[in-house]
Amino acid sequence: MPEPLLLLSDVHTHIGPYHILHGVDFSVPTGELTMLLGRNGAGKTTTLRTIMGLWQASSGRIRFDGRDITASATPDIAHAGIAYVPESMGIFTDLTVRENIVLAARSGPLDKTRLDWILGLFPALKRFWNLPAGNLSGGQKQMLAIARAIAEPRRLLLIDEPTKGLAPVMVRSMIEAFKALKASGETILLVEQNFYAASALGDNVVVMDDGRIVHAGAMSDLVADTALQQRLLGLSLDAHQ
Amino acid sequence: MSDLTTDAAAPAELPRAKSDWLPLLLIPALALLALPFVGSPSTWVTLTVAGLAMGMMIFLMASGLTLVFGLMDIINFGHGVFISLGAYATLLVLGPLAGWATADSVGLNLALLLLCILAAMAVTGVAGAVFERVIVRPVYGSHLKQILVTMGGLIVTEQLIHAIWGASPIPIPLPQSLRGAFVLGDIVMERYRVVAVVIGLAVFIGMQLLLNRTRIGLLIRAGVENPEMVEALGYRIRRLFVSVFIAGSALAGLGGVMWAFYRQTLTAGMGMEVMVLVFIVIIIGGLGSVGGCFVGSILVALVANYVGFIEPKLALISNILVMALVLIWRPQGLFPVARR
Amino acid sequence: MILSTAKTPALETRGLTIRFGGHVAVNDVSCRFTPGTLTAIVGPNGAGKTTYFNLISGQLRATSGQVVVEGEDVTSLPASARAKRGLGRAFQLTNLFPQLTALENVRLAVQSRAEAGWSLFRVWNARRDLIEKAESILERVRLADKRHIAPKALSHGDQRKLEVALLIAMEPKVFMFDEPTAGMSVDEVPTVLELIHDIKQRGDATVLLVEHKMDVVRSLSDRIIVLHNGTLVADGEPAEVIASPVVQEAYLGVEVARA
Amino acid sequence: QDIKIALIAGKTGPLEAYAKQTEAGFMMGLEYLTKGTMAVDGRKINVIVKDDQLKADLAKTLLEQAYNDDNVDLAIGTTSSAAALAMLPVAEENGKVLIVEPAVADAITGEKWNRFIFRTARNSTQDAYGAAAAVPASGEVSIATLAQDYAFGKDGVAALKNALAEIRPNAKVVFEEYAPQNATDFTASAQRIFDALKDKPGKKIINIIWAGQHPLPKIADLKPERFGIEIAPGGNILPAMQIYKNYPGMEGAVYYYYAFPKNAMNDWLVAEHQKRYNAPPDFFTAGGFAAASAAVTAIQKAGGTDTEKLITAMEGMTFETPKGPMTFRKEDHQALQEMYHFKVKANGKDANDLLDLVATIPADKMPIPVRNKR
Amino acid sequence: MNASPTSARALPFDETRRRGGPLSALLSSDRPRSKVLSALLLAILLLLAATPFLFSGSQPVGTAAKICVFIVLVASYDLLLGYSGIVSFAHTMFFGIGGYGIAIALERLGPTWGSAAIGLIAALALSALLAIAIGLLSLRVRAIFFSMITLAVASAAAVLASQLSDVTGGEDGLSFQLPQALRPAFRLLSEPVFGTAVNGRLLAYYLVFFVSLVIFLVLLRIVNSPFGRVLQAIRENEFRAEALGYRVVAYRTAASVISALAATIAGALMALWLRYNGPDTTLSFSIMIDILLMVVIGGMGTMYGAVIGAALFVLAQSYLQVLMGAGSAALAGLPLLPNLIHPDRWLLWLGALFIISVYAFPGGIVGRLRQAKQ
Ligand SMILES: Nc1ncnc2c1ncn2[C@@H]1O[C@H](COP(=O)(O)OP(=O)(O)OP(=O)(O)O)[C@@H](O)[C@H]1O
Ligand SMILES: Nc1ncnc2c1ncn2[C@@H]1O[C@H](COP(=O)(O)OP(=O)(O)OP(=O)(O)O)[C@@H](O)[C@H]1O
Ligand SMILES: CC(C)C[C@H](N)C(=O)O
Ligand SMILES: [Mg+2]
Ligand SMILES: [Mg+2]
Repeated sequence: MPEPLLLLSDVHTHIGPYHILHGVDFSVPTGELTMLLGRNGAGKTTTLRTIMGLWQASSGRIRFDGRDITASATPDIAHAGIAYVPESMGIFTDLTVRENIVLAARSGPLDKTRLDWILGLFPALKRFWNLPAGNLSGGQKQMLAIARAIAEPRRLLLIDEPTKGLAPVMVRSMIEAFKALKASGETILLVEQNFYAASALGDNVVVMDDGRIVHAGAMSDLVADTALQQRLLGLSLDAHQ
Repeated sequence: MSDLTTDAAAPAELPRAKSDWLPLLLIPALALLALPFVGSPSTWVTLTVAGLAMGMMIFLMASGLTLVFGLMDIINFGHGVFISLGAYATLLVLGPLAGWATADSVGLNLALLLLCILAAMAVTGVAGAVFERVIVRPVYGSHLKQILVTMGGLIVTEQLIHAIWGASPIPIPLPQSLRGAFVLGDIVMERYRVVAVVIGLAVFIGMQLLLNRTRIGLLIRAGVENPEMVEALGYRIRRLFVSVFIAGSALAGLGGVMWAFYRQTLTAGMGMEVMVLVFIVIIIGGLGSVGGCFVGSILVALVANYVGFIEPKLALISNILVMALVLIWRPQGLFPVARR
Repeated sequence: MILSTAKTPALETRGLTIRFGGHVAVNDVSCRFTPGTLTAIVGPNGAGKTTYFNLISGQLRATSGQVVVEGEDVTSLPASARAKRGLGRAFQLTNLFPQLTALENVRLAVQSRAEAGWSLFRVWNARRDLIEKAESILERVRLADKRHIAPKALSHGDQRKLEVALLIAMEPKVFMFDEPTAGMSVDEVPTVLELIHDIKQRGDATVLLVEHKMDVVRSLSDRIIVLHNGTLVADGEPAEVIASPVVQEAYLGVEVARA
Repeated sequence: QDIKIALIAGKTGPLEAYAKQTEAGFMMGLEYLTKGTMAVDGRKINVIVKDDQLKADLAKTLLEQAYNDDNVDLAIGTTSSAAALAMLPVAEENGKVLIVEPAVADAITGEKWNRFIFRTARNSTQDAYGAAAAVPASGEVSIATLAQDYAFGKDGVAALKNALAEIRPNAKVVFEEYAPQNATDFTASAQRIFDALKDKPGKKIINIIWAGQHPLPKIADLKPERFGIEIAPGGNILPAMQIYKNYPGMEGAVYYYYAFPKNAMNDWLVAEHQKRYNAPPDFFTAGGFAAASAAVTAIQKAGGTDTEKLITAMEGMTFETPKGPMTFRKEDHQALQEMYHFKVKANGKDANDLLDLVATIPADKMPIPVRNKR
Repeated sequence: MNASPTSARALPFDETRRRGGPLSALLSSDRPRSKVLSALLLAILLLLAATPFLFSGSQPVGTAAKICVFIVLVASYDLLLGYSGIVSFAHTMFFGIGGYGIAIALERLGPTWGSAAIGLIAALALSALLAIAIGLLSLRVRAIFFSMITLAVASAAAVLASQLSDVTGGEDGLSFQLPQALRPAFRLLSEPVFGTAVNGRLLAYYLVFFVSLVIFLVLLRIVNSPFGRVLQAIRENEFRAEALGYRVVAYRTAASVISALAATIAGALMALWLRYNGPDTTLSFSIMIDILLMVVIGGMGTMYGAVIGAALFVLAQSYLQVLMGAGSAALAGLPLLPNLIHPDRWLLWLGALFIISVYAFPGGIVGRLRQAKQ
């Protein structure tokens, strides 16, 4: 079995005096879409930030593509091929939509076909192309954040709750987009609260609680097992979506 | 840095940004408005040319600050001392090459000026790097601490200038061929001001190109708002910040040289003396807009000249007056950066 | 109007419009909201829902049109004055006092409600009543154990709950929720829904709810209005509106009708 | 028992250079006058130097301290006129002598004066009389003034007008231009002055009354000679006067220039100063020296440091200085002294070889009015 | 402008605690919350209260009076900066108005209590008006713009004071007499107490001391009132505060006015103590910087920081030069070192102190002490 694209082993993270992650272990297989689920405050965002080097793991190992990136600086991690969509979206509100996307395309001018594809997914961005991004609606900002992450091909996308604030029709769009990205060979690690979206997309699922991994496996198994859903996520599927 | 003109690659139907030319019209409008009040056309031309040139010099001194302040959101109260430091750095050149100043050759004279500028930019650039590293880095994000710490740096540097070059004012010679004025009928144009115009324009155009044709400007503005995200996009924002700070300091050094030759006397406090003016210009321009700083500098200098001629009593407050009027018209300055 | 047309509306907008340059974000929206009803506002992203809220609560000034609260025109009043008139607002993108504790965040809202802000010579913690009230509200949103943590250090979901707590603490006449459950985990959602339900149950409150989760909308709302490109395109009974073609197509995307 | 003297000066801040000169001159003065013994009548002189940072409140506090805590017998100071003015009441309250040096404000020996105050420095009026004396005594002369737009500049212009009326009735101030205190661009002012002067008959002079960064080169570069207009700058410290070099032939009056006075004291000062500091003595070096001389002469004459005896001794006292003899006149304790009418040299040997002496203006040619209410 | 402390889980205060008692009431239940801090504050209070009896000479009392005045001034600025997040450079303007109010009234109307009262009231009224005008006009704009505007306003105020020299004395400032009871010659008791003469100077000191104490306690109360908490909320997120129903401009303007009034009183005390006021004493930009530094060294948004900051800074300012003089003398003979710690280079070290203290005490000394306790 080939080494997974991303591998976390026994990662602990402290923020100031607080111990947030208590030994996180999981892997993201190449070319697949892995969902990271868990209640509020479980540590999902902290996990993504730790991978991205925005918070330093206090112990444990993070390997990406065969390289140890545990102690690497954030820009180096980005250069290794990881794109990140933070929970708060990280939009540069003073810059226009165009400038936001231009910055994301690190290697130079944007590829026209890719840009057309992205703007096709999110037509609103086209409309507000030269508007300061701060003026976008909540959902439009979310779209821009995703668009930025996929402006150029990357090896791995880390995406924190992309569907929050999106209208159902946009959620569908988004799901299509992730499917297309996956098809083009990209690997995705997605944090999601929307179990409907999660179940429609995920190949694998990792569930966190209280800074630990409490479940990891195939998505199909979790979808099939409502009792497990209830235990892990406190969710009864029929009540939501 | 790579080319930013991605609109070329983008689908044609994408909307384009509108440019805002209105503030540029202010300058000719102001000049025309002043003409009837000044009366004599020859005086008017003299005042206008002198004002334009003074504006360029102010711009040279302010441009570095607007860069650092506007792009990196750092208030460098120590900027003034970089102006002084640049001015004093000319002594490194003027000492050994004193002959070039009195030489009767325009070439040598200009070469001397150029060498002074290079020396000053080198000295202030290095000083800027030290400043950034030792003083400013730990206080990114907190304006107040920046003010205090850079003020501390200012005092220390000013004292070091005293320690190195002494406390007495030092006269410096303006190279021979840059002295005096061109006289055309009743119109006089100081030669040195013509030089200032040339250098000011060159720097302005250079900065515009750098900021608008490359993504540096964007990156820095983005980095100020959310440095984490810029790093997550794969840019080393720290390195960029340091370079900008160095560039800003070097520009202050350049401004310092120009100012030094204008005053023909060096004092450690010479940079601090112009700081209120520099701040006013930057505010008028719209914090961080190089174009705004340029227009603002010229406006302030022109108004000072016209007012000084028409009603000298008001000259005292002409700067503040200009600022107030501009802010009433555009509360964020002429070219608010956020709206660019 | 479906329900209680007889009552004076708590809130009414008349021809409310705002344009940004050429773009009309909210276009001539006239609508009345009666006490005791919960109106859900739905529409695609960028439809103008948040902007509509901003116009009502005073964060934005309308290009034209009026906002009327209990018969009084408040269009020219600043946001703070509208809050005092009973327009309360929670934000879509969390908007709190990042370095004050959760309790202090809520207490400030309680204090505003109690009109205690201008007391200069009284020690603040002499007002036990305000503090106790704030604590009880934190209790209700299940944040009591995090009362001494500043929003900065709260997870996203907890910040959303705090946002709701502030709105409740203001005790407004008109509650405006902007996607209160976005990013909230499924086990937390019911807490918030219960709160909203309670408010509605009280009968005298007017609730406006922007929400993209259709099940939530369906279970809570008495009425749905639909904004599309800034224009009010549908208004009526939930079932009826959800079934309408415009919602099915532009908002849900027809295939997703299974929701 | 030692003689204690406090020397208060603005040693740090923008006028650091001035204060350094005062201190050096004062110490050299004591050295010269005591022939290196630093003692008068067998009593050792103990100088306490204090830095008022040019702040009036601090100057005042320091003088209080000097009189009360350090128990000095008399005090000398200070660089800034504002600070000196604030010090005056302290001398009166403590009943001790204060020799003012080098602050120039007229009010010090004018309306704010009290009987404990003596001044070795020249006052603004003396400067004005000097400037007036440098104006030709015959023929029509039209003068325009360029001064800073605050009390110092306005008083200077008023004093010049008085002085002209007094000793040069042939000269008229036809135009007064005031520019902001920190002005740097003088194009507008120059244009206004040119417009005002160019059609006037006779000799046309621009008289500049300026403290700090001097506008001279800015005006000169605009070629006033096109209209037959001359510039008369005031005297200044050497580094400031070095820019005069480029404009030979200009005339004006100066308080001190090392090459002008011819006396043993000055010869020693110039030689020693050159030796020790590798530069000729300057304005305030001479001033400090004069203050030292006033103090030593007074103590010798009074036979001690009793304040009343000192005052009696000093009123009307004449004492030697590098500028020749000075006399504290009885009425207001202002030291009357010579000034020098200079012309800028065409080609000096070195950076400090700047001026030629046109004439020494003797003290009695400058009838300085008495302005204090005694 | 970001002027807020940064630790995420910082607990600026403990909401749940409630204490009674007169001391708690006096301190508005905002206790120092650190033993060391309490001890320090107590020490400062006792020392200030007893200075005239503990130390001889005029310098210690002068320093103590200056500390009292600056505690009020810095505390009033902390209300603005630390609690409201408003960065204004015009604070010295109000300080100056207070000083000039007293100075002009006592000079013009004679040295009576009545004229002092008139001067103070006029000054307070003017300050309030100006604060309201500046607040209403410019507190709406971006914080950084506001700061720059106040910078311009402050420089305009300085220009104005210089221009109106007939009233303000211009650069020279005003020296004046105090009411009889505050003059050094006035004796309350004929016998000295503990070796200290109970004279007008002593009365003046205690006037300064008690007024300062009262104003400080009032400010402490205000920042701990519901009003004070609103200011903090506005500092954190003004947009949200407005949405909660707090009229941001009104609150900010009110804070500016209160702060301006306190600064005015501080200025009046300063003038009373010095019997002098001039631009450098109360209006200069360097005082503005001193205030900033005192707030930051002490600890922003703590009020007690003002006490610690002012005490430390004024002491350093008064004795740094003395200390350096001693150090420099002790090191005489060594190369370079004596030069660097020559008293005339004291500014160099003050500058270094600026930088170091901002780093060493990110939350100010008070922040550091409170942290240590946790
Ligand atoms: N800056 C911080 N300082 C201290 N604690 C923090 C900080 N950020 C997060 N935490 C704590 O870490 C824990 C995990 O937070 P995290 O944001 O990773 O949760 P999450 O799983 O992403 O939750 P959500 O679904 O609400 O976004 C929470 O208890 C939170 O309070
Ligand atoms: N200041 C502004 N300038 C220009 N356009 C703006 C401005 N503010 C908002 N808009 C535009 O107005 C439209 C309405 O935005 P609004 O935030 O109200 O949408 P929304 O219905 O709340 O969407 P979402 O569900 O995504 O939150 C958007 O297209 C947005 O881009
Ligand atoms: C010539 C200088 C001593 C004048 C000084 N600036 C003063 O105010 O007195
Ligand atoms: Mg999260
Ligand atoms: Mg919205």
